[in-house]
Amino acid sequence: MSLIPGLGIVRGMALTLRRFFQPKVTHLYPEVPAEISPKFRGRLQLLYDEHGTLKCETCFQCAQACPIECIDMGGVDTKGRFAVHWGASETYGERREESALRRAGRTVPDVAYEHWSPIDLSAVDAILHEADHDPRRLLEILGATQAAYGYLPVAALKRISFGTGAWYAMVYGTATYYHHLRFEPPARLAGADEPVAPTVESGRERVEADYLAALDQAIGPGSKRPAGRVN
Amino acid sequence: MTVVGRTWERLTIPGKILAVVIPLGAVLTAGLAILIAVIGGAVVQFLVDNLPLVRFVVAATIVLLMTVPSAFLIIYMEMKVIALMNLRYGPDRVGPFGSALSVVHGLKVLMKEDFTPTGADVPVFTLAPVVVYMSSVMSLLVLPFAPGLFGQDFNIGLLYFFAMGGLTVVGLLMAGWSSFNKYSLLGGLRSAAQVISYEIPLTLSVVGVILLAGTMSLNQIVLGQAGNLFDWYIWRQPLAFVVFFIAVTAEANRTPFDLTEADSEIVAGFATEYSGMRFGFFFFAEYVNVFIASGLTVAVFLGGWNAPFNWPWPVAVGLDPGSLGIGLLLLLTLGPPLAIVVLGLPFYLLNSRIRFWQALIIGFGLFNVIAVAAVLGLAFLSFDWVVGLLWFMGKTYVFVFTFVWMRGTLPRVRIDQLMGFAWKWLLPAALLNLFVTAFAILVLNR
Amino acid sequence: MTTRTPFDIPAHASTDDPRVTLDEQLGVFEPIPPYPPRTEREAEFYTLRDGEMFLNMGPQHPSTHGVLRVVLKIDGEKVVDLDPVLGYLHRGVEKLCENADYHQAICYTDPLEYISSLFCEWSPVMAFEKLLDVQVPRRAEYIRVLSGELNRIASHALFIGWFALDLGGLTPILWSFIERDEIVEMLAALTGQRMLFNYFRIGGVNGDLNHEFMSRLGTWMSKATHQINSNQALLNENEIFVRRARGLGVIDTATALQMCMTGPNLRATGVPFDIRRAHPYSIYPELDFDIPSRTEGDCLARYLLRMDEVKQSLRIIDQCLHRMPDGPVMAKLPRLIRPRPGRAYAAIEGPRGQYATYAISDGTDQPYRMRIHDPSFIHLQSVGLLTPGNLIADTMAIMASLDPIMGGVDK
Amino acid sequence: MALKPEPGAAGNLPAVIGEQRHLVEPIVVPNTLWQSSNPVAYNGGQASDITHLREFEASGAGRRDNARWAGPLEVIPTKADIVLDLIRANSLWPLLSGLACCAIEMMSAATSKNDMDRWGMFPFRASPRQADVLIVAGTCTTKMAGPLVRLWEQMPEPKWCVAMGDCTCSGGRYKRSYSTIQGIDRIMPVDVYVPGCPPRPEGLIYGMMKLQQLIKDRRGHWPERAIGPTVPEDL
Repeated sequence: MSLIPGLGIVRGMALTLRRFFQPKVTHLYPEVPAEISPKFRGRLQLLYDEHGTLKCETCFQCAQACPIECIDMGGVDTKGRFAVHWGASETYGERREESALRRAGRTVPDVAYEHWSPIDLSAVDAILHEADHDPRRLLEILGATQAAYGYLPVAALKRISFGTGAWYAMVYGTATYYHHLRFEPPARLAGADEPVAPTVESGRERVEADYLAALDQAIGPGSKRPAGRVN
Repeated sequence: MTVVGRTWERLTIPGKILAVVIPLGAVLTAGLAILIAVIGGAVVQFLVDNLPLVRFVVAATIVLLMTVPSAFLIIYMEMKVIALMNLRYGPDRVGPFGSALSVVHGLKVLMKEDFTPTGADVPVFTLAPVVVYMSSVMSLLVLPFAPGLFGQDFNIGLLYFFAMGGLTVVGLLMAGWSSFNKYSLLGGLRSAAQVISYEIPLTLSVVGVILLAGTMSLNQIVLGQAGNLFDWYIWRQPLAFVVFFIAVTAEANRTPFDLTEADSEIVAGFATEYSGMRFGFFFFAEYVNVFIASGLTVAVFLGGWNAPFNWPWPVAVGLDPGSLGIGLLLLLTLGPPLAIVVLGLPFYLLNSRIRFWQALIIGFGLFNVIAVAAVLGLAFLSFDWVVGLLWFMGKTYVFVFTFVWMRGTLPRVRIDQLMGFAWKWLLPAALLNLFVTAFAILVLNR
Repeated sequence: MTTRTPFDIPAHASTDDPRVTLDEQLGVFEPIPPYPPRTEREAEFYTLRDGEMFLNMGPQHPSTHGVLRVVLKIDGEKVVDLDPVLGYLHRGVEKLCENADYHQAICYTDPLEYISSLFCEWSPVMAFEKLLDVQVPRRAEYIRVLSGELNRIASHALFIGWFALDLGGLTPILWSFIERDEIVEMLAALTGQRMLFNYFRIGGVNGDLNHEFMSRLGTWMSKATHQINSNQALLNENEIFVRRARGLGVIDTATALQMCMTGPNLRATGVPFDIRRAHPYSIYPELDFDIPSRTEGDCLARYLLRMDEVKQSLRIIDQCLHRMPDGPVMAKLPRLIRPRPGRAYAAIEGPRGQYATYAISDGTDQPYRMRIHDPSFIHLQSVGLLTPGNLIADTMAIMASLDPIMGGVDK
Repeated sequence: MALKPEPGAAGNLPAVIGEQRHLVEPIVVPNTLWQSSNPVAYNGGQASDITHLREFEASGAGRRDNARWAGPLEVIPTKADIVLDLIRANSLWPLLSGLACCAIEMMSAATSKNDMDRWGMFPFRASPRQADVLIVAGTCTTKMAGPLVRLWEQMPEPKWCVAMGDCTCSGGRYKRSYSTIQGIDRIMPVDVYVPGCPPRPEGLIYGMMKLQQLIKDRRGHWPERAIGPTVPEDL
């Protein structure tokens, strides 16, 4: 504070008047886009590979590691209910086309999958119907499924996940947690030949067998074949 | 069905409208003519006899209408000036340079829901903004804008002014009391304390001027300052000017004395519970008060409408349009088209991308600008009230800018500092000024 | 079955609801709790003497710095007594941290004192490093100090603006926000976020210095001193400001120490106590800077002291830039952190004072208990000591000068 | 096969909500996965989509003057509303209310660097009676929910609400906390969501510009506000 009363006020007013004529600092936002540094953490993005397919494998690890649960994987269950776990699905709505379901870690209603499924799933459907597709009775459903098949086939787990709206990870996790539930048929574990589960020989498997036979004929049996499924 | 009914049925909708409107109009016109013939003379005679009354009604209407655009202008000015002092651009979207934004704010406030709280004292709550606004408008009535351009020339003009200014506090107190809100109550009481304290130095500070001028009529005070820059009362009453300016800032509830609506202390002061247009009245009244405070400072201390120097080259326009005779008619009919073509031709010739009709439009615009400028220039030279109004408005808006500038710079004082300043500093200073002035007059006039 | 909706609860009823009659409203209006007083203090506070009334300030009030509710007992304009009601921003951070693993916990503590987030990360990170016994690389320490001091300046800039705003000045907050935005954009180039940086990691920092940050910092440093001094000229010499702040809310040394005050608020009373010097951590012992202190202990001293701290922070930044060593910015750590069972305490000097974390590990990947010591909470307690006898306007000034952040107070 | 949902089953929602969503239709998220052991503790065991405001709206007790002309005069403002909405959209006074971290960024959006005044959004009114927009900036805790709803109800029509930040949109990083509201659309209607933790000031300005667009698009039908979130059709 100066000796002359009012001098500080006059100085301040001179300062504001100087600022009145100085160049302004305002960033003209909508016309001039904001300068965002390359490291800025903005919106989460899913990455695609060069063929245009998603690189995400829906392993749920990011969703589980994220402390603030901003990564969401959700979907719509068979009864048309919104299976809301957490995240933004409430605010953004959910899509249920094939790619979205796959991204959400849900089983995809795929016709081709039916041919590959060697298991008759009507027993699972009946169990689900009895349990009212209720995910809270998951343990009961899994127990009944094991009782029906002798073990828990992966296809049945996927059907349970789809039917109840619970995550496949949750179903799988529950099944691995309890010791009385198993994924391998007990007969196979014991070294028996016959699989217990009833199988249906699908058309596609037959085609594949034919193809393999033709391949054997052409290049000789026992030769090196690429591992994995033949397309 | 009668003949009239059948004819009516056949008429189209415009026909029906015409069939109603034309006879109705005829009857009304005839009635009006008869009315004017019978009592028109008496009415005109009455108006002629009571010319001051007519003048008062007209002046009051004009002043009331004038407050709205001037408030809009000051609001825009405040937004823009403070923004520029804050190193930002301020409004720039609505209208050119955002100039329509204050109008948009005002219209929006008009359309908001008008809300009365459940516990409020409804009549008082409703009347408070009206009282505040009307007191501002009524004090504007005696402000001399230019020679011959004022609402009323009271011989107690200044006294009337301060009385009306004191009425504002009644409105604010009404608003504060009736809102049923403690913040409003605090704001209302603060404004009562503040305005009443500052009335005294405000009134005392102009007593010196009254002594010098020998009158309380604002018009006469301004006339007494005629001449050049050094005839203004600010040179003879510098201390009074300082006291007056500070007190008038407090009277208008402006920063640094805006305690009544201190955002950071009592939410919005007396206006906390007001919404919609009732709040708009308070909002407008504040800016009308800024205009009034500036105008009064200019009128009392800065010479009012008087120019700061005499124009050294007096220009006399001896143009008498009547002397042209038939030539005037020719000038009025042929002049504008010719001027439009002449003004538009250069654009047509010099730029090949401009079509002829576009050039004509440009010429028309230019002609209008030139014609308006010519008329205004003629008025400027011919009538001294135009000059006076320009000087008055120029000086007033310099003070409005100062108020806004202070708002952009200064923090708020505390209520005890505010009162202490009024009673310990301003009042003795005003009294000192009064005694010195009286003594000087006594000595010099002897 | 009778349905009981939240709307039927009278305390929630809006005064705009026509179903609410005036009698009920009058009960709503006075902030007297509906239950009988539980303590002597409560009974004394809620008894009105002649001429007194309650003024309920907050939780939404322009100058309570967030969502603090203060019930003022006033006699005219004079504050007789005061009762702060906290918890409007209680987010349960400590409990959330106990259910998150060590990396995730940093994310929860980040928004506590949201205008100085880096310090809210620094203290838990230091505590976890003590639990794990990790040696942080020197370059990481230098980067931590550099970014931390930048954040300190940004926080103090906001303090200046708020203090002036609570005293009624419009312009200073806009000018100080210009400086704050510059710093924050700079830190966004370094850390990836503007406010809640989440930059410090256990064993280092997330990402090295980059070109954009350095160029922005260089541009800013060249004009920072001039700009800050110029901004302060508006307030420091202003008679109205000085007269309002001087001699207001004086707290003496003994009381300040009794109230456990730290940071600028303690230093303004004449105790040059700074954790950076008293209990040195990081690389502060190597750096050359002063601990400013003032003896008045009033609002003006707290304000001016923070101005001095800004200058010291600029000095530290300058030294960091000149002495920045090469090397890695992260220590080698396992992906899953499981510290040995034990406990650790780490205190740092934040812009508001001692910001400390006490973490207990039980050997799992989640902290067994985390306790956060926040200076804002400590300093807010002294409002009750300072305000009675002052005016309503002074309450705001005192509260602003103590600079509490409600995120840190309520946690 | 039970792969497809049976149409018309009780309590079912339309399978694809995107098709039937009106501009102001709320998304209702019934809680079918979880139930409390004590039904009285949570809203009397009612379905969870009945919110405080929806019940209030249905009761008709909260009906207020919507500032429009009624009766035959209604024709006039219907046309005039286009102009009036232009005016409303260009004069949005926010309420000076910040809850937590996002409030700082809200202030930053209003100050010199990102100047919200350019759109006429600057005079932050301290009193809710004079505000047009409630920018809910920051974590809303259960203790703050009551005062916040009360603030919203004190604002006169026409009024709008902008949820700023992840905490107000959905709970954000404090979603798991016992003391926070997981998205303020559970307690009050929201017009625009601005996600981000916190969103950049430009984000808030963009949200406010979207709000201007929304006001103009609604063509004077702002009183017919739905309770709950509103989602644009093209999302």
